[in-house]
Amino acid sequence: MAIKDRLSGNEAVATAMRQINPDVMGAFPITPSTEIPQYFSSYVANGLVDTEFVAVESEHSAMSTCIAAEAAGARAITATSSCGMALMWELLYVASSFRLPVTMALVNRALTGPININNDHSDSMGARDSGWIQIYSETNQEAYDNFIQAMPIGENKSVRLPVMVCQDGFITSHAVENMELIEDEKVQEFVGEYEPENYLLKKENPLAVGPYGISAYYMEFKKQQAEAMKQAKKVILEVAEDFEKLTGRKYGFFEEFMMEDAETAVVIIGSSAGTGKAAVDLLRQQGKKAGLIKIRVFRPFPMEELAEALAHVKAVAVMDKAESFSAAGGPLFAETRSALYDLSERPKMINYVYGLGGRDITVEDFDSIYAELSQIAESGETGEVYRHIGQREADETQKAVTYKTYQLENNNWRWQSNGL
Amino acid sequence: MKKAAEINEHTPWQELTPGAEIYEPATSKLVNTGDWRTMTPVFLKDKCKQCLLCVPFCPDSSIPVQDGKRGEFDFMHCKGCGICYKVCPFGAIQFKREEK
Amino acid sequence: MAYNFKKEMEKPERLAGGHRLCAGCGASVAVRGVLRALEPEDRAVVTNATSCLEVSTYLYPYTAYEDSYIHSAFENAAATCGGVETAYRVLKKRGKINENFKFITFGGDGGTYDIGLQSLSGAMERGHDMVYVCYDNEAYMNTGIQRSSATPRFADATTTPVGTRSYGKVQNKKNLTEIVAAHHIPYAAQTTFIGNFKDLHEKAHKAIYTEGPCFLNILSPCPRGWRYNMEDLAEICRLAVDTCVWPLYEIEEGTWKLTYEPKKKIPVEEFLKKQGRFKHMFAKGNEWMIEEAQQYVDDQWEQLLATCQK
Amino acid sequence: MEKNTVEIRWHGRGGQGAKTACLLLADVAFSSGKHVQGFPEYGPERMGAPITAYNRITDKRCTVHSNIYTPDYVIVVDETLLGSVDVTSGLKEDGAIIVNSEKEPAELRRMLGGFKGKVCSIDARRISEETIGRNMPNTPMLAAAVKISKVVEQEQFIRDMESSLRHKFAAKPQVISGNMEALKKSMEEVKVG
Repeated sequence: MAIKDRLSGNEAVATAMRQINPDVMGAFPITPSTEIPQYFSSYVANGLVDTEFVAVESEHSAMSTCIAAEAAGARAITATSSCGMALMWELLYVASSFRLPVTMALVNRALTGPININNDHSDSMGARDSGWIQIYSETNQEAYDNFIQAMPIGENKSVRLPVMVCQDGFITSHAVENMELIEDEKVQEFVGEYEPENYLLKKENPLAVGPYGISAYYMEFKKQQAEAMKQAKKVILEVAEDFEKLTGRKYGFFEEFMMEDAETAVVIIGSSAGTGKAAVDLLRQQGKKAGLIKIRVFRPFPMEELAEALAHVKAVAVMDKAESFSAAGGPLFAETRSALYDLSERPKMINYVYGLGGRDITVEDFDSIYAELSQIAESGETGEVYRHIGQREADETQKAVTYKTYQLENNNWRWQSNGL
Repeated sequence: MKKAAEINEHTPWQELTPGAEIYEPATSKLVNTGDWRTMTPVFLKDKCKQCLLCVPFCPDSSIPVQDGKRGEFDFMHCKGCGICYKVCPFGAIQFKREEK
Repeated sequence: MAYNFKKEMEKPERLAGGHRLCAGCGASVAVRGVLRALEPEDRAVVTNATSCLEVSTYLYPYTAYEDSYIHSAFENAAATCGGVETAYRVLKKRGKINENFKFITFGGDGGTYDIGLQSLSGAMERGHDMVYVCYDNEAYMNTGIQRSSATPRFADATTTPVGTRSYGKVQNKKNLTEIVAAHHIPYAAQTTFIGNFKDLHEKAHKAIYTEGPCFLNILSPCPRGWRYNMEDLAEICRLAVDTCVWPLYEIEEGTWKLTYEPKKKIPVEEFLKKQGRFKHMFAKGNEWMIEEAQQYVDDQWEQLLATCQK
Repeated sequence: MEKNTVEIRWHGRGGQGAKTACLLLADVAFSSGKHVQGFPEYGPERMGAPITAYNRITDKRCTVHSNIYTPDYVIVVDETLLGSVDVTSGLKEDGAIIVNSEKEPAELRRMLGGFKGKVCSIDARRISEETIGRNMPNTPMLAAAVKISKVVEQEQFIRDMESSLRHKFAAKPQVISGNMEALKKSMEEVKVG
């Protein structure tokens, strides 16, 4: 029997961690993921887990600890956000190239410049090429479910890659929502034991990890990693299938919402997908054929599957909650558009960069986006491809989309009412 | 999985150890660093008093000790630095130009 | 246990030949010396900061270590060692392993005095049961002899080159052993290669077999960076010690103790003149450099004597 | 948005417990079988700075993850905010505002710049001091919110609170009774104008 509860996203992930009872957690506090190691420390302090919690002096050392512990034969986890993950950067590559399935709870937050603690995806999107499997969550439930699936995916012998399970800072991490928890013993059974073939503390033979790899070998190791990422696609679906058997909750590379006959669609990642779905519901009530695809797995990127899902759509808006400063669009847009290249008939596509540094996006904003898509579908004219939504403009009438002004006004009000 | 001795610059990616791990001890013994030498130490057994002072100073672990006595240099690994010849108090090690 | 030199020399090697360190390198001498202090029945996991030592002792597929080994980055060797040690504790607690392991890290002065200092401090403060060994060769040798905070004043390094307006490095060497000792760890010591390695061996043995975080700082000359004849390793070390440029001491549970006092303290220039990196100090008109170097060593030595007599 | 969605906005100052009250309301609504969201809005707020928190309470799961701009109810935990924050911004006319104040609703209405919906006042400070023994406006504000918004059935709310307090403060029975009294008193005393 599933356990009904209401937890914040951070608490949900910490609960999954408690149920898994990993060997080692190395973590350093950073908003908004700080609560995760805090909750976990209290589990340690009260004997609910017998994990060794290492309160390191930096995120760099947090990831170093996890890599070392995992190489030593232990299951290691961490949690971080934003600049914390940026400080781990070089070790992200180390973990994946060493083929060590470290599991990270990433609570997405904007990167500094200026410092900002709120949500966007610039941290994980920047790390998209670091060789980690990236799974994103819309809700607290998904953050919990994804974390429980992470280890069976990453530790699979044909994969052996680290996994980051992402959720949106504050929007889900600090928001209480209804959830269904799985019983502790069922989680443990699902996740299983970590049994690497070789590890530093193995009795039978020593292990040497982390060599200097000359050019004669380096390329081969990268090819191995690339193949492991391909294997991960298969394993992600297998694990999702097992998870569905356990919970009834279905997961794939992405969720298709009202896509069957959709003429316009939004492709999006994370919590805003829920807001987008609410907009789709309203549009459907008005008889408009709107749909939405929420990307769950960004690494490996489900290219063929996504192309197939979008093939019949007339106009697509890809929503990026991260800038990549390519002067041509965000990272999700680049990959989605590339995925569609081989289709004989391609939908018209535009890109919206939205929600940076916690800028809110509402149902009404999605309404405007779908209206814009309908126009593009009808006229066949895409207009400006690379767009931003939600920022103030000197001349609001010049915007590609009539952005609901009330939100700007209300944002102004929000700043005042939050002592900002 | 392949052993280090079987791995070389022709090994395809499918056969390399995953994550560049090596599961055996001290595989560097396979490497011939002896051919780096331009100068070579010569062990004069008769002059040696078996004080063993040369042993810990060898950067290449190339002075084997057995039953309290040092043996001939491990010329597969000795790089010919000459430290041993300098620390020997009894002139039992000569340092000569390598003849190839 | 008294130091039985012959017996120690008979122990099986834990660092194999065939590594790619330079001929005459001090780093491998340090590693051999430390690993020799392990009891044969104990196993070890060796951690390494990115360094000359690392790129030379585990060049795929050739590891020079008999024991397990991990290197992951430059500035995180202490955290990495702490991570392995943590895994050991938890796997032991959970009954997954039974063997005894010791945890030893090697970092150069770059990875220890400079970029890895935070990680070192963190690991020492957290109290992992490990030994951090700095093989100090007084510059970033792996990247080509750039100055570090361990480089002594006046040394000619590639980022403190001697020139018409430069006399080499401006700053004195950082006293890392003292900084580490300020973490109030159970054991910290300085040593180098002299005589029959008794000093190094005993310190390494204490460090390995004292519970908690321990630290060894080993002066490990680099013939290329210091520009001396590579066969002169022993002499260079002897001079460093007898000039009191590199005093040998230990701090055990807060008690400072000199482990070697030169019978006759010899002038610093004896140490300097053997090395090309100090050559400019002997040019006409630069006598003040030698005087100041001597003055600095004298001051440091006096301070150390006072600390040890307390 | 689902028709039976109730959206609530809380105004308070850092450290006063508006966030806690918001999460408590989510708790009690959850206990009564509702789908809930309770989320504070985060900036680098410190003690004393104005803060906002939100609740969405629905029968079916609400997927919207944006802030709330047109709430059904606004709850002001600190009366002094009325001067500095436009607390009725976006508040629906058929909704209500509940203010922690000893003032009469009519007097509060004059301070609210033309808001036409219900104005309620509750002297949470006095009630908490009388029942719990110190100024803890949370509990009375929560009770007033439940009474006015009817997001939870009152009797059940009282029962749920009692059991949750019993669970939380098993070792401190006096805390339980004080809080329970505060709840009841608040429900009786909240003034609607």
